[in-house]
Amino acid sequence: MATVPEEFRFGNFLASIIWVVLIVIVVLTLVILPLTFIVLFYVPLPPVNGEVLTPYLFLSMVVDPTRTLPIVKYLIHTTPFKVIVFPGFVFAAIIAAATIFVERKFLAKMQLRVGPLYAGVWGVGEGILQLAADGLKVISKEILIPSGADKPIFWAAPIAFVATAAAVVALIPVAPGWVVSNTNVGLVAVFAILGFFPLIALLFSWASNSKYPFIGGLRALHQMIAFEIPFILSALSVVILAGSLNLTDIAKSQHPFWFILFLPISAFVFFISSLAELERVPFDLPEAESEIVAGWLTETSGMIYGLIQLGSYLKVYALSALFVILFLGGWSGPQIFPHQLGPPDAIPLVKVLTLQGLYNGVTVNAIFWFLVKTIGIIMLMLLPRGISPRIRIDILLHTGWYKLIVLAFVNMFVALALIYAGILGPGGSLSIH
Amino acid sequence: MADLEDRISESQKMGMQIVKESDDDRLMTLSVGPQHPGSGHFRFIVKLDGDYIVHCDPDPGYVHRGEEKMTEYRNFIQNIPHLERPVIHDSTNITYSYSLAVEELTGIEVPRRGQFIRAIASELNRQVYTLYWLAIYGIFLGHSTMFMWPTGDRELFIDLLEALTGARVTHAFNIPGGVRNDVPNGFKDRCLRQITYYEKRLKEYEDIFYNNPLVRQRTEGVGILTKEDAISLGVTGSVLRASGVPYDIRKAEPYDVYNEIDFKVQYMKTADSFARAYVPFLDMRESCHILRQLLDKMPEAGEVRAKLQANPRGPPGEAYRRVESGRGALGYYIISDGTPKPYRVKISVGSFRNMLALPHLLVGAKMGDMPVIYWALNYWPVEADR
Amino acid sequence: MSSKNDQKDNSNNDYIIINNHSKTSTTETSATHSPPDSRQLRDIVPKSSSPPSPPPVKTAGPSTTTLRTKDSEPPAFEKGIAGEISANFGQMVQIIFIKPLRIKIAVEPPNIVKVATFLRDNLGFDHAESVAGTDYPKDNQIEVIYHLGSYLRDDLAGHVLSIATRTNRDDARLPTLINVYKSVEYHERETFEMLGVYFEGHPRNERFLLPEDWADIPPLRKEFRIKGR
Amino acid sequence: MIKDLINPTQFNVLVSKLGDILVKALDKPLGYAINWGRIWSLWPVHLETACCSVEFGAASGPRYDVERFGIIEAFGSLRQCDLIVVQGTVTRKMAPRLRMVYDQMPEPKYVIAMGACAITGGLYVDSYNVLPGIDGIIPVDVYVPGCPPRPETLIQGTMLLQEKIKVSKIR
Repeated sequence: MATVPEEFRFGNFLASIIWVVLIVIVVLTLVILPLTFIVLFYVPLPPVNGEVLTPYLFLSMVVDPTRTLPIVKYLIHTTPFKVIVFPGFVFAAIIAAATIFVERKFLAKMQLRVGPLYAGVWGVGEGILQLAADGLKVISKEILIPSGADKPIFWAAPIAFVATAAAVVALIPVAPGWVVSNTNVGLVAVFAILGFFPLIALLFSWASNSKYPFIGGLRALHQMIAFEIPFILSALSVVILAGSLNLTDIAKSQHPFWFILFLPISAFVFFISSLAELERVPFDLPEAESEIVAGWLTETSGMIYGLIQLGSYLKVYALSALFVILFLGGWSGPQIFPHQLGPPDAIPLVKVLTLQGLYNGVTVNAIFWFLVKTIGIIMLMLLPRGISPRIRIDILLHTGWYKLIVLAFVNMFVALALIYAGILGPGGSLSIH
Repeated sequence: MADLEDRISESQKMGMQIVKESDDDRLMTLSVGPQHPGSGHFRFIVKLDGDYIVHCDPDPGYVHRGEEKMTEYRNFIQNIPHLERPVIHDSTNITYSYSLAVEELTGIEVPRRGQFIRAIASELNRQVYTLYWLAIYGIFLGHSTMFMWPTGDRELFIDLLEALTGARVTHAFNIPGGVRNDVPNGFKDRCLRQITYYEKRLKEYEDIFYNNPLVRQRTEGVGILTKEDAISLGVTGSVLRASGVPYDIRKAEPYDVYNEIDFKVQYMKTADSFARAYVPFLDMRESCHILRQLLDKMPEAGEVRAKLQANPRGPPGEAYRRVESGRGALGYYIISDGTPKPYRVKISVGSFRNMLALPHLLVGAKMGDMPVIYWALNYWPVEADR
Repeated sequence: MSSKNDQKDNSNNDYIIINNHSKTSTTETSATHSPPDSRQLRDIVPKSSSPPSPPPVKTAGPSTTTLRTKDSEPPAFEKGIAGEISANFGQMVQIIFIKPLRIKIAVEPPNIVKVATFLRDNLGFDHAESVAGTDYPKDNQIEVIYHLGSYLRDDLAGHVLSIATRTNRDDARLPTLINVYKSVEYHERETFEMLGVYFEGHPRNERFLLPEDWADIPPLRKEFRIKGR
Repeated sequence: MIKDLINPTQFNVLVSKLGDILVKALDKPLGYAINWGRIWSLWPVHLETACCSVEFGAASGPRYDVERFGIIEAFGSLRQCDLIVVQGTVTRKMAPRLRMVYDQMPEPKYVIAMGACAITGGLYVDSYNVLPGIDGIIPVDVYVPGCPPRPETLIQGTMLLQEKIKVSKIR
C-alpha cells in the first residue's frame, strides 16, 4: 500500500504535530504510567532517611529541594552508581582521558609543537575537545572484520578488555569508604584480574587471522608474563610492611611515612613493570608501528579500536592509582579544605546547589590528594614517550627476568629486616595504629 | 676482525645459528611494505623463524618512474627538473654531478664564484637531507621527539635554501655552467648565525638520542657489516665509512672547490648500526665546518654562471662524474651523440648500491632490529628506483 | 679545525675518529695527477668517431695513441695502469680512452671474467660502482659498461675504470661478473630488465623494478617509445 | 483528515509522518556532531607513493604541525585511518597496492591527491611506468596542486576536505 506524497500544506503540518502529541499522550497514560506504578508498588523499595521510599514520598522529595538531598545521598551510595559513575568507570575514564589530552599537549610542547588546537568549542579551549572528536569519529566508523576471523572472539575480546579494565578500577579505593568492592584480598584480586590481559591480547590476535597481530599478540604475552613476577614481588614487600592485602588498609597503614621512603627500589620496579604492563613507551613492543604495523591492534577498526583504547586508558588510571595506594600513601595529605564546606544555615536552594550534607571536608580532601598524586603518576608514566625510544624484545625480557626480579627481592629483604627490627609493621616503633 | 666478531650481539649470534637450522615448514613469510610504517616506498619479503629473519628479498620499484628513459627525450637543461625529483630533499646534490658531467661533455667552464655557491648549496642540502634521515631514524626507533626536532631544525636550512634558490625543496639550482642566481644580500651572516645555532642543537641531539642508553642498546652490535663485506658489496657513503673505509668522493676526487677546503673524512671502525647512524651525524658536524670555510673563501663578486647557448651541446663522447651526496657517491654516466639531447643517462645512486647490503644484514637479525638496520643503511627508496 | 677536536670527547671511546686528511693529501701530492677540475676532465674522444656510438670494439684502433687529441697528454699514472692491462692481455683488451682519473677499456664477452678477475686481484679495483647498458641499434649491439673503483688503494681512490663489452642485440647474452664483483648483483638484474641482456650464471635474471605484469619490450631499448614522443 | 489518517489503511502514512519528524529532530544534530568529530580527527594512512612524502613528513613537524587539526601522522594500521594522502607519483606497480589499501579501509574514507603527479602525472606524464592521475583508480575528494605542494598547501587542502565533510550527509 504505497503512500502518495502529499503537497505541503501548513494545516497538514500542524495536524501531524498534533497527532504526534496526541499519540504520545495516549501511550503515556495507557502504557508507561501504569508500568511505572506497578514497578513502584510491587518492587520492594529501600528506606531513605528513616522512611520507606514510596512513590508519593519520591514525588514530594523531587518537589521539595531540601528533601532531595537524602535521595541523592542514597543514590550515590548504591552499588550501580559506584560501579558506573564515581569511583568506577566514568570517573576513571574521564581522569584518564583528561590526562591523555594533557599528555598530548605536553608532549607537543616538548617537541616544540602546539599539539591539538582547533577542536574546541567555538574556537576556544586549545583543542580540549580533541578526544571527544576522536571518540565521536571512532564510534561512527565502520567495523571491518577480516575474512577468516574467529567472529565471536573478535567481537568478545574488546568488550572483555574493557570489562577487565573496569574490574581493576572497581577494586581501587579513592577515599576511605569510596570503593566499589572493598575486599580483604584486594591486592591479590588486582593481580588476578591483570593476569587476564595477556590472554585477551593473545585471543584477539589469534582471532584476527592475520600475521602482524599474531606477532604482536605473542609479544604482548611474553612481555606481560615476564613482568608479572617482578610486579607482584615488588607489591609483596608493601604487603609485608602493611600486614594486609586490603588496599584501604594498605593506604591507611602508611599514615606517617609513605612506603616509598622505605621501599624505593620496589617502587621503581613496580613503576617499570606497570609501564610494561600498560604497553607504554619504551615498552610498546606489542604495538610497535615501525616493526609490526600496529601489533595486535592491526585488524581493529571503528569501535573495536575505540573500546581497546578506552580499556587501556582505564588501565593507565588503575595502575597509577595502585602505585599511589601502595607507595605514596593513598589519599593522605594535609587538610586544605574546611571540614564544613559552605555556610551551614543557607537557604534550601543554595544547600541543594552545593549538595550540602552529601560529603564532608575530609572526603573531599582525600579525593583531592588522591587525584593529585594519581595524575602526577599518570604524567610520569606517559612522559618517557618524549625521551625514550622503543626497546627490543630480548633486552626487555632480559630486563624483566634477570634484573627486576632480583631488585624486587633486594627490597623485600629490606622490608623483612625492617619488620624484624621492630621499626615498621604492626606494632613497629614508627607506625601509628 | 676478531674484535668486530666480539661486538656481534648475543642475539645476532643466536640468529645466525637459527638461520642455519631453519627449514621451510617453520617459516612465516611477511611482506613488509609498501604500506608499512617501517618500510617507506619499498617492500621486502622476509621469512621469519620465530623472531629471527632467515631470509630477505628486497622488492623495489614502487617509484620507478623511468627517469633514464625520460632523459633521452629532453635536452640537457630540460632534464634538470625531473632529475632532482628522486631525492627531493637532496636535490642540489643530485643535480650537481649531472651538471658536472654535462659540463665535461660540453666544455662549459664554471666561474669561481659559481663553484663556491654550488658547494654552499650542496652542503646546506646535505644538512637538509641528513636531518630528514635522522628524523625518520628517530621515529623508526620509536623516538618521537627525535622526529620532531630535526624536522623543525631542517626548516631553518630550508629557509636558507629558499632565500638562496627560491624554492623550498625542488631548487633546480645547479645548471650546467654554474648556478641559477647569485646569493641574496646578507646571506653570509644569516648562514653563519644558523650554523652557530645548529651546532648547539647537534649537541642536544647527541644527548637525547645518540647517548641515550636505549638507543645504544638497540643499535650497538646489531647488523655488523665488516670491512671486507662492505667493499665486496660495493656499498657507499656513510655505510662504507661506518665499516672503517675512509672514502669520500669530496676527498678522493675533489670536484669544483673541494680541494681548497680543509676537512676530515669521518669514519668509524665498529661497523654496526650505531656506527652507520653516527657517521651521518659526524658528517653534519663536519659539513658545518666546511660551510664556514666556503663562506669565508667565497669571492665577493663575480659571475655565478657561464653564458649558455639555448641548446648546449658538445662533441660525441661520454662522461662519468660523481659527487658525494647524503647517501654516498652519486654518479652520472652520460653518453652524448653530439645532439642537444643525451643519448643515454645512467644514474648510479648510493641507495641502489646500499640496497644490496640489506638482505646481507637482515638475515640473522631479529624482527625488532629490522627498522634499525634498514634505515641505518641510508637508503632512500625513491632514489634507488629512479 | 681546532673547534672540531672536541668530537672525540663527545663520542664513545670505542669509536676512533681519525684525521684522514693528512693521509690522503700526501697520496694526492705524490700521485702523478693533479687534482682535477672540469677543464682537465674535458672530453678527449676524437671528433672523428661516428655518432651516436663511441668506436665499436671491432673497429677500434689497436693502439691508444690514435685516440689522443693534440692538446692533452694522458696522465702518466693512468697510462701506467692501461699499460699494465694491455701488457697482460695484449689484443684481448682494447683501450678506448685514457683521461685523468678515467680509463675505458673494451673486451670481448668471453674474456670479460678473466679481465675483471685480473683487475680485481692485481690492480686493486675491488668493487663495481654501476653497470650501465646502452643500446646501439645502428650497430645492432648492446654495450654493457661496468664502472669499477677502488676503496682500498689510496692512489686509485678517485679513479674509475670502465670495462665495456658488447653483445648482439637480437640474442643478448653476456657472462655475469657476479662471481668477481658481488656488488653487480642488482645492477645486472636491472640491466637484464631494462635492456633484456641475459647474464649467464646470474642466479636471478628476474623482474626487479618494473611492475610484475610488464609485458612490453625492455624499456631502455631504443625502439621502445614513450607515449606522446 | 484526521479521520483519514486514523483508519487502518492509512496507518503507514501516520507512521511515516512520525518517522519524518523523528528523523528531522535527530538527524540534524546527530549528523552535525558526528561530522564535527570526523572533521577534527582525520588520521592519514601511512602510504608513501613518491617524493611528496618528504613534504608530508615536514607538515607534521614543529613548524606546520598538523596535529593542531587533529591529524596524527605515522599511524600504524590502515584499519583505523580515514584519509589517504596520495603523496605524489603513482607508478603502475604501486597502483594495485593503492587500490588495495583504499579497499581495506573502513568507511568513511577520504582521499587527497597531493602533488601534480597524483593529479595528472605531472612531470612524469610521459613516463612509461606512471599513471596519469589517480582519479582513474580511486575517487578523489581534494586535489592539492604543487610539485611538491608546500605544507601550507597541504593544510589548506585538509581544510577544504573539512568543509566538504561538514556539508556532507553522514552515512
